Amino acid sequence: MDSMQVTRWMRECSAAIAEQKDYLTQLDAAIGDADHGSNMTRGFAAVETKLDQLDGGTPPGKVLVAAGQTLVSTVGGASGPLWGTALRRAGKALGDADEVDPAQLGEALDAAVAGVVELGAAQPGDKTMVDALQPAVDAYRAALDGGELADALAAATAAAEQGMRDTVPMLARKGRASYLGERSIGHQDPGATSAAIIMAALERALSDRP
Amino acid sequence: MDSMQVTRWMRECSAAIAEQKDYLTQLDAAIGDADHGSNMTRGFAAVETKLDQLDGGTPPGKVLVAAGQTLVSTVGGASGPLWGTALRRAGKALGDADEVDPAQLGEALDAAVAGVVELGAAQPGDKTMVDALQPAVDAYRAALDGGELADALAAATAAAEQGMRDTVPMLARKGRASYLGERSIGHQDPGATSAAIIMAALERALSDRP
Amino acid sequence: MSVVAQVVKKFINDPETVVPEALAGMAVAHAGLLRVDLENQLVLRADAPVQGKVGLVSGGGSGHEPLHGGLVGLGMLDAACAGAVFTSPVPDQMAAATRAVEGGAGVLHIVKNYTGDVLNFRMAAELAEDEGLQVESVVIDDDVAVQDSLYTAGRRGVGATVLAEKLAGARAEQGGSLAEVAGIAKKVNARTRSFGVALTSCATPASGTPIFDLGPDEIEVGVGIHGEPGRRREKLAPAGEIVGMMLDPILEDLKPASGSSVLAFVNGLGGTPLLELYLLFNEVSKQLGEQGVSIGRSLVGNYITSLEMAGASITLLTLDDELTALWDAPVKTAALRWGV
Amino acid sequence: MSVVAQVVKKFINDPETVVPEALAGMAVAHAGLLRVDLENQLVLRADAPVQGKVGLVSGGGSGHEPLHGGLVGLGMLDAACAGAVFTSPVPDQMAAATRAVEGGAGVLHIVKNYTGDVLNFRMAAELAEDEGLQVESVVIDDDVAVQDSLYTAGRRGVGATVLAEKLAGARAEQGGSLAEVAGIAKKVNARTRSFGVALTSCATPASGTPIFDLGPDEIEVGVGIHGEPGRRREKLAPAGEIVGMMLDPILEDLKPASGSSVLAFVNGLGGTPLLELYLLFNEVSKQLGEQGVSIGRSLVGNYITSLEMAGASITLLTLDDELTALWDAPVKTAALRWGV
Ligand SMILES: Nc1ncnc2c1ncn2[C@@H]1O[C@H](COP(=O)(O)OP(=O)(O)O)[C@@H](O)[C@H]1O
Ligand SMILES: Nc1ncnc2c1ncn2[C@@H]1O[C@H](COP(=O)(O)OP(=O)(O)O)[C@@H](O)[C@H]1O
Ligand SMILES: [Mg+2]
Ligand SMILES: [Mg+2]
Ligand SMILES: [Mg+2]
Ligand SMILES: [Mg+2]
Repeated sequence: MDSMQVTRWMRECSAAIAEQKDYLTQLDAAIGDADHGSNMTRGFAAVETKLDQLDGGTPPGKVLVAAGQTLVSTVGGASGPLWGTALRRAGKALGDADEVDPAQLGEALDAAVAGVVELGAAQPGDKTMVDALQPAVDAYRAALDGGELADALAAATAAAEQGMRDTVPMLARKGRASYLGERSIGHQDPGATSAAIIMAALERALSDRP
Repeated sequence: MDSMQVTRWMRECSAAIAEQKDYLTQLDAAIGDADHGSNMTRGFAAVETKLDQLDGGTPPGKVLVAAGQTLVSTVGGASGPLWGTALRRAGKALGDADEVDPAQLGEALDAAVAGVVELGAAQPGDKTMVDALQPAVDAYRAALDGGELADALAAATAAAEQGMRDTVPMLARKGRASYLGERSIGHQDPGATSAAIIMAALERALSDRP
Repeated sequence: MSVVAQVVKKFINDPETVVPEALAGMAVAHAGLLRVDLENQLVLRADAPVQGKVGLVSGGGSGHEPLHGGLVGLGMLDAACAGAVFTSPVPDQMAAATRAVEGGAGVLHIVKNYTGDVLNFRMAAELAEDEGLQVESVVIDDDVAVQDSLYTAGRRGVGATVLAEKLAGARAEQGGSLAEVAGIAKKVNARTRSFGVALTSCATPASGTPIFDLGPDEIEVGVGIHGEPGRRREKLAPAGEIVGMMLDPILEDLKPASGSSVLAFVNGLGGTPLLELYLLFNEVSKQLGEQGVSIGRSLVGNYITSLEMAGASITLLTLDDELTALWDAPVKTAALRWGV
Repeated sequence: MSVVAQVVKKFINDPETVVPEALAGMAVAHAGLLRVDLENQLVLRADAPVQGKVGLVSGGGSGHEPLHGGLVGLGMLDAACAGAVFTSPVPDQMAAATRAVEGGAGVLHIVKNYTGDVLNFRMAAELAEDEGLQVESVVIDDDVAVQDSLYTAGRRGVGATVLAEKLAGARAEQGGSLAEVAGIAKKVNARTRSFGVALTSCATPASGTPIFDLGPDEIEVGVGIHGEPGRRREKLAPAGEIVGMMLDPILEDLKPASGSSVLAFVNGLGGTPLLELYLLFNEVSKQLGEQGVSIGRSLVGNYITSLEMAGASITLLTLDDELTALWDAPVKTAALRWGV
C-alpha cells in the first residue's frame, strides 16, 4: 500500500459513508441518538479537506495519523475519539515507510483495533464497532498466511459484514445502546455498520482496478 | 311566572347547557379559546347548588339576582360577567313580586339585554350573544301584544335560534373572535348559541306541561 | 378550522384540579417567597400587604406560566389571580387579592385586554371601591397582529404585560404613588408592541385535543396566547424570514427613531426549545441593527406562554433613562430575579 | 422503534448553523455576563480567567439548553463547550476552554457520563496536561433508570449535572482548591439520583423527524436527554402514579434516612408547560412527605432539556449543611440567579 492507495482508501470511506449517511443515522435513531450518520460524514468530509492539503509524497502512516487527528477534532461523540484513535494507531504502526507490505498492513489493523479496545474498553459481544473490526482483522491475518492480499482483503470485508450482522441479536453493554438494556436486542449497531463500510472501502482502494 | 317556574327555568338551562357542553366548546375552539362549554356548565351547576339553598318562597326576581350573582362569581371569561349581569338586571326589574305577568317578564328580558349591551358595548351584527338575545326580546314583545304568553315564548325561541344562525356569516367585532378578523366569518358564535339554548329553556319552563 | 383528533398527553390527575394542584406545588417550591390562597386561587407575595407601598394585582386565565404567579415578589406583583386554563378569573378573586395587598397606598390592577379579563376586573374594582379601597386599572394592549379600533375588542395584551409588571412594580417598590405607578404601566404600554407566530397549536387539559390544526409546513401568523388561530396562515419559512414577518408590523406601528434603543424581548410560547429562541434573538438583533435600532436591554425565554404551543413572540419597548433604570432595579420573583 | 414520518417544525435557517447562530444570540442577549468564542463554540464568563480561582469547564451536545451555556457565570461555570445537537464537543474545544479559564488554580472538568463526552474530555485533559495545565475531571452519573455495572457504559449524567455545577461553582467562588472543588462535585454526584419520563419524542434539526414513535396513550419510562427511548414503555397514567414510577427507583437507590432533608428538582425536558411541572412538584412533595423525607431546597423548571420533548425528570439530592450553604451562595448566570 502506498501513499496514493491510502489516500484512495480515505476518499472511498468518505464517499461510501456520505452515501449511507441516512441509513447510519436511522440505525442510531433506533438504539442511540440519531447522529452517527452526520457525525461520520462530517468527519470524513474534513479528512478529505485535510488530504487536499497534504503533498502527494506523504507516507501512508503519516496520512493515516493526519486523518485520525482530523476525525478526533471534527466528529465528537463516541465515534470521533474511537475512529480517530484507530486511524492514528494504525498510522503510527506504519511509521514513515513509503511502501507498506500486506503483513505490515495487518499489524496496522491490529494496532487500530487494539487502540479502540484500549480507549473504549468494549469486549467482543458488547454490540459495538469492535464486533465488526476484530473478526475482520483476524480474518485478514488468517487469509494472508499462504494467501494473497486480495483474498485477505476480501476475507476481512466478509468477516466485518458478518460481524456487523451478528450485532443484531446482541444486548448492548457499551455506548448509548446500553441504556436500552433488553430493548437494544434486535437492532444492528451503527458503529459496526460503519466499520464494515470502512473495511469494504479498504478492499476497493487496494484492488488493482483503480 | 312564579318562584317555582323561574327555578325550573334555571334548572332547564343547566341541563340543556351541560348536554351541549362539548358542542359549545367546539364552536369556541373554531373562533375562540375552546372554553365556552365548560364555562357555562360550571356556572349553571353552581346556580343549581345555589337554588338548593334558597327557600321555596323566594320571589322570582330574587332568584334571578342570586343566579346572576352566582354566574359572575363562578364563570369568569367574558360570558360570566355578561350572563351574570343579564340575569341580575332581569331580577332587579322584577323586584320582589311573588307573581310576574307576561308584560313584566318582557320588561325583565329588556333589562337583561340592556345590561349586556351596557357592559359589553356590542352592537347588533358584532357576532355576539346580543345577536340572539335582541331579536328574541323584540319578538317576545311583538307577539305578546294581542297574543298569548305561549306564542310570545315560542316567537322568542324561534327568533333567538334565527339570530344564532345569522351570526355565521358575520365578521366578529367583539370578543376573542374579533382577533380572527375575516377568518371569523363562516362560524356560529358560541355565546349566541347559549343564548338560544337559554331562551328555549325559558319556553319549556313556562309551558303548562311541567 | 377542524379540531384534530390527536391527543396531547399531559401530567395531570384530573382536568378540574390542575390549577389548584399546580398552585399548591408553587407554594412548596417557593415557600418564603410566595404565599398561596388556595380558596381564592391567589399567589401572594409572602410579606403582603407591604405597608405604605402601592399594591400591584394582576391575573388571568392559567396556562401562561410563569405569568402571573411566577412574577409575584419584591419589585414586581403583590398578587396574581389564577383563573381556569385560558379563562379569566372572577371578580371575587380579584377583590380578595385587592384586599390582601392593600397597604394604605392604593392598588393597581394590571389587566390584559381580553373582554373577559376587562369585564371581571372592572366588576372587581367596583366591589373594592364599594369597600372604600382605592383602585386604579391599566389595560395592556400591545399585540399589533390585531387591528385596533373603537368598534372592536381592540388589541390583545401579550408581552408588554411582563414588562409593565416589572417596571411599574419597580416604581412601586421605590415608593411611587398610585398615580405614578399607574403612569409607568401606561407609559410602558404606550411604548411597547408585540407580534406572535405559532408552529403548533396547544390543548387545554379539559379538551385534551389541539385547538386548531396545522399542516406539516404551515405556521399561524399573528397568534395570541390562548391557542386561538392567528390572523393568517403562511408556509413555514427560514427563521430570518419569520422574524421579518414579526418585526415589520411591530416597527411600522412603533416607529422607533433610528438611533433609538429598545428592550428586545423574545418570548417562547411554551413548546419551543431555548436553542431556537436564542437563534430568533440573533435574527432580531441583526435585523434591528439594519434599521439603526440598538438593543439596550434583552429578555429571552418562556415568560408568557400558551401551554405547550410551539411558537414565539417578539416584543419591543422603546427605552428611556427612566424605564432603563426601572428595568435594572432589583426584582425577586420565581421567574425574574436580579439584584437581590 | 419505527421513525415517525411526521415533521417537527423549527425556527431555524440551516440545520448546520443552528448552534453557532444560537450562540451568537446568547452573546447579544447576555452581553456583560457572557463572552462567546464562536470559532471554538465556547460560552465564557465575561471576566474569565478569574485569577486565583479554580476554573470550571463543562459542555456536551447542544439541545439541552439552558445547560451548559446558560449556567456560565459568577458562582457556577467559567466555560461551556457546545457540540452539535446531541453530539459531544471535540477535545480541541475543551482544551481551548481549559486554557481560557485557567487562572492559576487549576481547572475542573464536569463531564456527563456518556461515552462520547467521557472520551472527548479525556483526550482534552491529556492535551491540556501536555501543555502543563492542571486538570481534574469529575464524571456525573445519577440516572437510576440505567443499571450501573463495571461491564457497561454505566449510568447517564442528567439532573445532578446542574446541581454539581452550582455547588462546585460556589465552592470555587469561595476560593476552594482544585481538590476541594472536585470533592464537592463528587460529593454531589454521590448524593444525587434522577429518573426521567417522556410523553413525546423530539427531533434534531438535522433529521427533523421524531427519534421514536409513541402511541396517544403511551409514555417512555426511564429516558435520558438525547431523545433516546427509555427502559420501557407504559400506559399514560395520572400524574401521581407517574411520580411514583419515578420516585420509587430513586428512593430505592438513594435510601435517604427518614427525617432527612433533600433538594427536590423537578426538571422539564423542554415541551412540558410549567403548569404541569408545578403539579408534578406538588406530587413529589406529597409523596416524599409520606416517606418522612422533607424538602429543604427546591428547583422547578426547564434546566437540562431534550429539545422540545414533552416530559420531566425528578432529581433528589440529600442535603447537609455544607451543600445547603453552597446552594444558597450567590449565583449570576443566564438561567440561575440569586443573591447578586
Ligand atoms: N465503548 C465503546 N467501544 C467501542 N465502540 C463504541 C463504544 N461506545 C460506542 N461505540 C460505538 O459508537 C457508535 C455510536 O457512535 P455515534 O452515534 O457517532 O456517537 P454517540 O453514541 O456519542 O452519539 C456505536 O454504534 C458503537 O459502535
Ligand atoms: N363585548 C361583548 N358583548 C357581548 N357578548 C360578548 C362580548 N364579548 C364576548 N361575548 C360573547 O361571549 C362569548 C364567549 O364566551 P366565553 O368563551 O365563555 O368567554 P371567553 O371569550 O372569555 O373565553 C362569545 O361567543 C360572545 O357571544
Ligand atoms: Mg449517536
Ligand atoms: Mg372562550
Ligand atoms: Mg376563555
Ligand atoms: Mg451523539
